[in-house]
Amino acid sequence: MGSTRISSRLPSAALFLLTLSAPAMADSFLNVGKQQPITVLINASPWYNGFQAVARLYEKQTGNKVNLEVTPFPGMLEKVRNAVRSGGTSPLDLVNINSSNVVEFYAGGFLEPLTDIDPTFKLPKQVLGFVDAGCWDAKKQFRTCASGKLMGYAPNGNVELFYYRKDVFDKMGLKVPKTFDEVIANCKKLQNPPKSYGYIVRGEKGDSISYDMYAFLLAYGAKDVADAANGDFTVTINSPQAKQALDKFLAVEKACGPANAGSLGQGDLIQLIQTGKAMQAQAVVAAFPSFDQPQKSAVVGQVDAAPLPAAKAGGKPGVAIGSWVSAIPKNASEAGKKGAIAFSKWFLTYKAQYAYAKAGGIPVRSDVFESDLKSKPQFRWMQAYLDEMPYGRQMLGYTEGPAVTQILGLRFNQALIGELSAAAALNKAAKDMYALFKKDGRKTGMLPPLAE
Amino acid sequence: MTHVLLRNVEKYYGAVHALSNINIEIANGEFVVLVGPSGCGKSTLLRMIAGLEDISGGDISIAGRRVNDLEPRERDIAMVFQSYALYPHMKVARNLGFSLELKKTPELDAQKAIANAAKILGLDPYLDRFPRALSGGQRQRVAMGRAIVRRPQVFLFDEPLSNLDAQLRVHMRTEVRRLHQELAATSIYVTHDQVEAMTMADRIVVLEAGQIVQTGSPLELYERPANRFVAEFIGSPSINILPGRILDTGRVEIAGESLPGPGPVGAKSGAVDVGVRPEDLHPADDGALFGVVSVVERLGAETYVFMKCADADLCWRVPGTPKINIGETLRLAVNEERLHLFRPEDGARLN
Amino acid sequence: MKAAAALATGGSDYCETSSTRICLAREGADEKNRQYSLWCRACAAGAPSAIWCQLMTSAESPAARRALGSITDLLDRHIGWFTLGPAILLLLLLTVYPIINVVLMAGSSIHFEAGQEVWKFALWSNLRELEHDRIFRVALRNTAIYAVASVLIEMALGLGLAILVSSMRRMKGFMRTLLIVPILLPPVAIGSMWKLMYSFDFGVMNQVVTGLGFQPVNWLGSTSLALISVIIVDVWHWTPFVFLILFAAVEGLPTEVIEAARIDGARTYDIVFKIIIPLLKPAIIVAALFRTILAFKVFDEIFLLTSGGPGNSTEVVSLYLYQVFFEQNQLGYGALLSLAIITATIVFILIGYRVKSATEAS
Amino acid sequence: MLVLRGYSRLIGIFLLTLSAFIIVAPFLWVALQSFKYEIQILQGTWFTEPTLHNYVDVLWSQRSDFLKNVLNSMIVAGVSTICVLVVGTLAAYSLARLRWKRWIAAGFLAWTLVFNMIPPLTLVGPWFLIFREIGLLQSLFALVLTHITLNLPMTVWMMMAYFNELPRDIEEAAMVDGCRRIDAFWRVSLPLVAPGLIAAGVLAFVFSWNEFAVALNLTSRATATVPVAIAQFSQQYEVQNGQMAAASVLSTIPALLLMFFGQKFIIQGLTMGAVK
Repeated sequence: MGSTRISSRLPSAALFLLTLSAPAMADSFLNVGKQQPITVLINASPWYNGFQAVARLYEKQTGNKVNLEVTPFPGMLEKVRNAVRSGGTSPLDLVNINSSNVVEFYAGGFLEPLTDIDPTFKLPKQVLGFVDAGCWDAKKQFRTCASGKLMGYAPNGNVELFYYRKDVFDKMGLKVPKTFDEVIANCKKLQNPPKSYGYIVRGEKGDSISYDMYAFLLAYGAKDVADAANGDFTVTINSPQAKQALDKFLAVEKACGPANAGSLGQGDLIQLIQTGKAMQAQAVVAAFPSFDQPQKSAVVGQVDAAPLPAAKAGGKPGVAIGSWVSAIPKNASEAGKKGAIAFSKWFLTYKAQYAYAKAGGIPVRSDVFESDLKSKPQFRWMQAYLDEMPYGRQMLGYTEGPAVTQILGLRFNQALIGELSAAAALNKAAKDMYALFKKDGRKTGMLPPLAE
Repeated sequence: MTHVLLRNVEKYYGAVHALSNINIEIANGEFVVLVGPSGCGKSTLLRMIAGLEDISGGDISIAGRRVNDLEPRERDIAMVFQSYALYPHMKVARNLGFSLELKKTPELDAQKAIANAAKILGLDPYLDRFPRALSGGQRQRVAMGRAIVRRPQVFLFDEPLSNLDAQLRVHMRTEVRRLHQELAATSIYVTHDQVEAMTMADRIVVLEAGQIVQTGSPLELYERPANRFVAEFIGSPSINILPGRILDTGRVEIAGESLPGPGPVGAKSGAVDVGVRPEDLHPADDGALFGVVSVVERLGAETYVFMKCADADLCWRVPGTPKINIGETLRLAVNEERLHLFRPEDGARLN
Repeated sequence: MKAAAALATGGSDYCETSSTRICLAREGADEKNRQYSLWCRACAAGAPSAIWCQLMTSAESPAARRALGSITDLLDRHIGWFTLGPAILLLLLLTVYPIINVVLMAGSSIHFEAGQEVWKFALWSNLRELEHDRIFRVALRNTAIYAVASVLIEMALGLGLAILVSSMRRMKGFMRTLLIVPILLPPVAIGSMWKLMYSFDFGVMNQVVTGLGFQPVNWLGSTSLALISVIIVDVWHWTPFVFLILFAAVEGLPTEVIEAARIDGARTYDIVFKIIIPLLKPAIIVAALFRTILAFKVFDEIFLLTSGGPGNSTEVVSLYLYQVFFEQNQLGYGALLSLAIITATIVFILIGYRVKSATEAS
Repeated sequence: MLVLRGYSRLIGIFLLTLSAFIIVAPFLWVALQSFKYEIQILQGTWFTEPTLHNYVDVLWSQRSDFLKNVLNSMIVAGVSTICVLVVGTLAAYSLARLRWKRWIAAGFLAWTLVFNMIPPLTLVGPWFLIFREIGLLQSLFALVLTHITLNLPMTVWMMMAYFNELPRDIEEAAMVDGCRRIDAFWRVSLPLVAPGLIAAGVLAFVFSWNEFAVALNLTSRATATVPVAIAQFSQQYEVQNGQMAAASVLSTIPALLLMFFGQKFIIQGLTMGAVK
């Protein structure tokens, strides 16, 4: 969802806020008291407008000021680094960091555990933890809430869903697939390039392909390393399960994808859905609202969502969590920290999350997913989301995460475009990862190479 | 035999009429100088002959061939520029031989031609230098050499000497003239310096404001200037112009004294400008002109005496170094037969 | 000297024809001669610029004149430092620390603990890593291909355009403005827009290709084509840069030299290759130099078009540096990579210069 | 310069028209996209009813500070261009005409070149620190300073090439006639390199106008420049092509205007110096 809806959607959001705030103000919004103004770093993203609407609502409710420092996506990382690394007081009080980069800030000791600022701070139990995304165990150097401290919470819970064209499925009498084989079976009927593509998955080198491949890897029970949580970084990416997963991924791409699958990025993929060429697809939930906007989509109301496919019937879908984390820099001012905590508490209430969802954000409270919203057509993805949540897995909870993503992103892509065989790609990826962990002094090892 | 012919040549820059109705015939081997004050269009005319400017009207032909629509390179001409326009990135030898290189002349012939030109101009020691390492005179010679090497139908010179110091200029003047005699090539030479024009030309074409005022040999121009402008432009020191009257009798009155006059005059009585060359004065006790000497310039071979007379500045040229002092009063007479009469309104010659 | 002497006789004409509107022009005409020397005397009394000069001549008070004079005297005596000084100062202020920082980082491994930077000497291990870095080598090769192809094409096109536009009789200024439109667009917009144009299914490029009856082309998705597609964008983007530099140089060429060549019998071809191009050498070198450096720094366009893929087919050094230094946060090794890139750029430029000189000599 | 006649002139005009078309067409295409809804852009539709929706969104949506961004960019690019022209041209003249010790000249030029080769990624961190230490962070002044520095190498090298093309003797003659060095520079050399000055100015302006990495780091929302704003349309998940096209068109207009008047200003300034 882009900002096209600023003209179309914002008035409705504002209207909604007005109707909601007037009667509800007195009782149900959390009272956080008077706070100093805070500055929140957020990137210009599909969920920005939802966040902004909620921040304005907060200002209105509490009278506390929230400055939104909006930055382009690549600016997010730089701005946080600049704010926390260079000493002195951070100009930012609350920062939003994307999933793969947040570990760097945990490990570097740049963020203040929320409970250190306010010992009473606790995530309401309805708030989705997104598998320990917001916790850090400094000793283990790993994201885990079992032994770690609460560093932050997800401002939005982004996962990938399976999308399909409901109208086409109904017309052709197809069933929503539960496994990748069913996906392929469906797509054989749907594939008619270049008019339509049976199933599209991102194949572009880098984050794109590695993130989308996790759905396959996790579904087939493959892992990147043996047990990162307990310090065992033995590389397992060239396991037979991983081979199965990659083989399946390649089979799907070959049978169902477009000719330029090897360069298909997030934007291209969403474009194919919006223009009605993609019959089935795997994409982030953040993209969903844009399928329903007439200005952006030729298939308004025709795309429906389901949980991702599994490896075999009755199997678990592979759900890689890619949530962002909102956290407070250690070098923020005391007043800023306090203000940020207050805002966070307020933000995580049901009312606020409900408003957030209505304004275009992806809420992080399960009770919002189970509310009346779920039955509204524009939130028809919520059920699939709820169904998927139990299978969610946080990937790469260690500092080498971004480097591993790049390694996998290159090797998978090489397999996809035929430069390497599946086995060779996995063996090479394993070697690269091994070298990486070795250099960092991790306890690591390797599986025997796959037969090429 | 006519070699270069300009017929009714016109030049417009937008609405500005830069040259109008230019007709010149130049014979084979003739050395013609286009002369006039700056802005008179002489350089433009030369560049039109060269093909560097478009011709707005009329025809130019060289050696019987109409060249209006030919590229400069197709006209078989050579040109020496005021700033020499040497190729700064080529050594002297290549500068000299560049046109031959373009014509794909065999290497040996080209070398011979270069050597020959270098010898004529005394450039041998500098063949391996870049133009920037040459003095002004040497550069000028290279520019000449570049023209010579080509053996063109016509040489064009665009004020080639004006960037040289006075001494070198006098020297190069004779040099150019000598070269012309050696090569016997048709040459058109543009200058604003009348001394150059007088000393070098077979024939001079005087231009003023885009029009030809007079064409003729240097002596013709000197002796019978077609109008006051030419009279003043040609000759150094400049001609004296005195206010006078033509009387009914055909006699001419200057400073209140009537003189026999220079012969038939194509005008009725009335005011007239009388031109007197500085050398056409002689001391005479009954002379009409008298005044107080203000400046005396002694050049050795001759002396210029300046005095105020009849509300005009008068210059008298005397051979040798006569004893004349500043402040002295002199009385001079004119050589009646050598008077030039001009109409005051437009300066046209009356006799 | 010479010019001055020349001006004594034919100054105004000299300036007219060499189209130099300089103060010397005044010396030509006798009447104005006096004005000129007056003005030059004003200069001699100490006026560094026209405005000051006018101030000077209108200044009533001799004291003020003397004060101004002594300032400008000072200026003139130390003109070297006054002219080069500001640039040196700026460079000292803003470039020394970053460069030293990069050099120090290149020999270290840096990580963060408890919010503090921890530096460790790691020059040898960084160097070893560089030695075995396959991707960097691939990226370097791609960058070299990219730089050679794009710079050569752009130089040829830019030079051609510069000469063509300068040969126009009117609308030169308009053409110059028109032809530099691509460099006005932000690179991020160029990347996104070309990605849209290259789009396999909907892009305007494939609309044209299929409209002509061919199969759609996989511009960005095929390993053999991706680099070429990216180079096309680069050529479109940066040819105006070369054009602009060379156009200014062509306009500054002495007209008479070219006229002389025309009279000497040079055809258009000869004038271009034997006169204009050799004379433009300084500007050509500067344009090529900075284009090459820019080519080695290319980032936004490729990042948005292909992210370096498919495979490693469009992986270039700056993209790889971005991954290592920025995404993976390997500050030490990343700094070493940037030094390696600088070295590679220098070597590349030197080789290019050698090749150029060699081809010229032969 | 070159005079083309007859056929070659026709060919020249044809080639020029063709290249102008090739160069301008993608820009026109971008402009065309700015009048379409996103879905029409994505589908590659050619003829649609034009909408101003993208422009409205870019200029007046709540998130947008576009007009402010344009103003910031105009200040930064304008001021830094003027400054870099002054500093760079003086330095270039100094190196081209004055007698500097070899190692100083070579050292200076090499340093600028090496600095120009440094990937901007490695520069922004230290600069962030420097400006924070002197309290200029998030100010336009800091950005102007960095842009002057970034564009200095190119300006110096370009202007040196143009100065070196000039014959020395014109300037020497002026000095013999009583002009000081600085007058010879101002009244003789500078007017003669006016085309070069304009080229260098245009390039410095364009590079400053489009500079992203440093601007992103050294500015805040209040001082952000146009490229930073435009980058916001290229998001993590998708590109907002319509808005980006509209913003690109909007950002080229002030740039073109400013460049146009800048050229006039330079030419006027120089002719004033030279003739009056």
